[in-house]
Amino acid sequence: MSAPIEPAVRIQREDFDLAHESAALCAGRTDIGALVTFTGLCRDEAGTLAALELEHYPGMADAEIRRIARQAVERWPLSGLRVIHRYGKVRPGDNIVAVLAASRHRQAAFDAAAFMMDFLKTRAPFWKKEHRSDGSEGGWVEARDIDDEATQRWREPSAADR
Amino acid sequence: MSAPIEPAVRIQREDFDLAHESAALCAGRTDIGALVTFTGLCRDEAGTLAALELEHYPGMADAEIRRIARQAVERWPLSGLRVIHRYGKVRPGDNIVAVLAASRHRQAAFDAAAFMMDFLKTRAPFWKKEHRSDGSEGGWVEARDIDDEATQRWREPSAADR
Amino acid sequence: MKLVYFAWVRERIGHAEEEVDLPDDVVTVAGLLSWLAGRGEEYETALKHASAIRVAINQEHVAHDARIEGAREIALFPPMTGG
Amino acid sequence: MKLVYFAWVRERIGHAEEEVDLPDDVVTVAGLLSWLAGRGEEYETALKHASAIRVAINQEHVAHDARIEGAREIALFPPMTGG
Repeated sequence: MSAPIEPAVRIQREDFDLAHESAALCAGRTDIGALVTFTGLCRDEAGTLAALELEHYPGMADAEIRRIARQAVERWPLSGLRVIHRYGKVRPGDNIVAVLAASRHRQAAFDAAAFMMDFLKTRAPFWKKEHRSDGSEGGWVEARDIDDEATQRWREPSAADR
Repeated sequence: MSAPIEPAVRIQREDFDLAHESAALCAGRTDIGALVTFTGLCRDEAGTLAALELEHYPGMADAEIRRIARQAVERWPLSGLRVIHRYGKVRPGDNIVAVLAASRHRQAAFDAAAFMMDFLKTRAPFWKKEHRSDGSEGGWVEARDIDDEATQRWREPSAADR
Repeated sequence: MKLVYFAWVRERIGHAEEEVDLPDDVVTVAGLLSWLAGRGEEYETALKHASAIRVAINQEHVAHDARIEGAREIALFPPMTGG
Repeated sequence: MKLVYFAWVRERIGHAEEEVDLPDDVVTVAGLLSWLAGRGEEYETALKHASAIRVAINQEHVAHDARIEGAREIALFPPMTGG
């Protein structure tokens, strides 16, 4: 196994373009057999949400996601890993977060992307506040226990997940 | 849980554009919180491959992938599922297959995409033949036992995977 | 009955499809494979590791003990390597 | 020492950051939380469920029993809901 690659992490207000990010990750390479992308979007099933305000801890958001990403590239043989997380106001249907993981084979790419999202959800310093369509404040989104539980499955050595 | 959605399946010689497929899957929707895409690409780490020839069983390729996709939409609460598999000649770095799975939450999207790929690898009637850069025939790619084993993990009720 | 072949099964047999009239005593996939293997050297070579051959009847995977009555199209091919 | 607050911790305390001089007997995160809670009603409200408060020292997560000596910046915030 070759040395872990350097993950790319960006924290930004602007939207991102998954196609552009995928192309940048794979450009000119013939050692990538599998690319898994995860995109997290702003949902509004009830039709009552005007926007989500994403607050973050500047500096730590980037540092913490890099710490998680470094664990991922040490654990799986990745050819590329890229994470983008937005802050500021997003509207229903808008992108919030993207993880792209590339590898020779699919299982490493799937596992690394899922691992990144599980830890990003519970450790990256971002908080969502709802703004309702009727002008009222919807309050802060509450953390879900299921997200903490999801991180537990990565405690085993990675060979046991295969 | 609402009725399973209708998966979109395409078997085609032409390349596909992941960004276009993602946009089509998510257009005008605010009930999608997670989109997972898998792209399988033609690899050539040794630098000896000129192309892969993808042979397929017309009719059955489409029917079999639809059968797998119907299992996925019955098993997970998906908002969208799209599968594209190419046939004909592909070169190193080219796309071969894409799976896009959208859901409210990430675990269903990750699981459905991984499930599709595991069964597609072992059940969809496609075969790869190598053409070498030196003009010689590289022979038929052999099936990997690890791909058969990967399908076994889906035998348990899906709740046990979470 | 129509038989179709793919990948190295097709290459070794030397053609992609054919119509055959099966004897009455060929009633399962396994029976079909051994009957075919007796039709000549190219069939024998293609089918010599019979357990490695995958079979579809009317475009659906079947096991080697499946009955073939009612089949319109039977396909023989190696383990799949798509994706 | 610089304290920074986020999300509803920030809203309840009423400001995003401040400089504080800690008494010598405040040596752990838990000690800091209870000292802060005694600084006024807004702090008491913000920190009343102390176990729900997450803490970072110098931009790294720490547990409530962590020692705070050497900290340049301590952040208090609710459980995270990014991603």
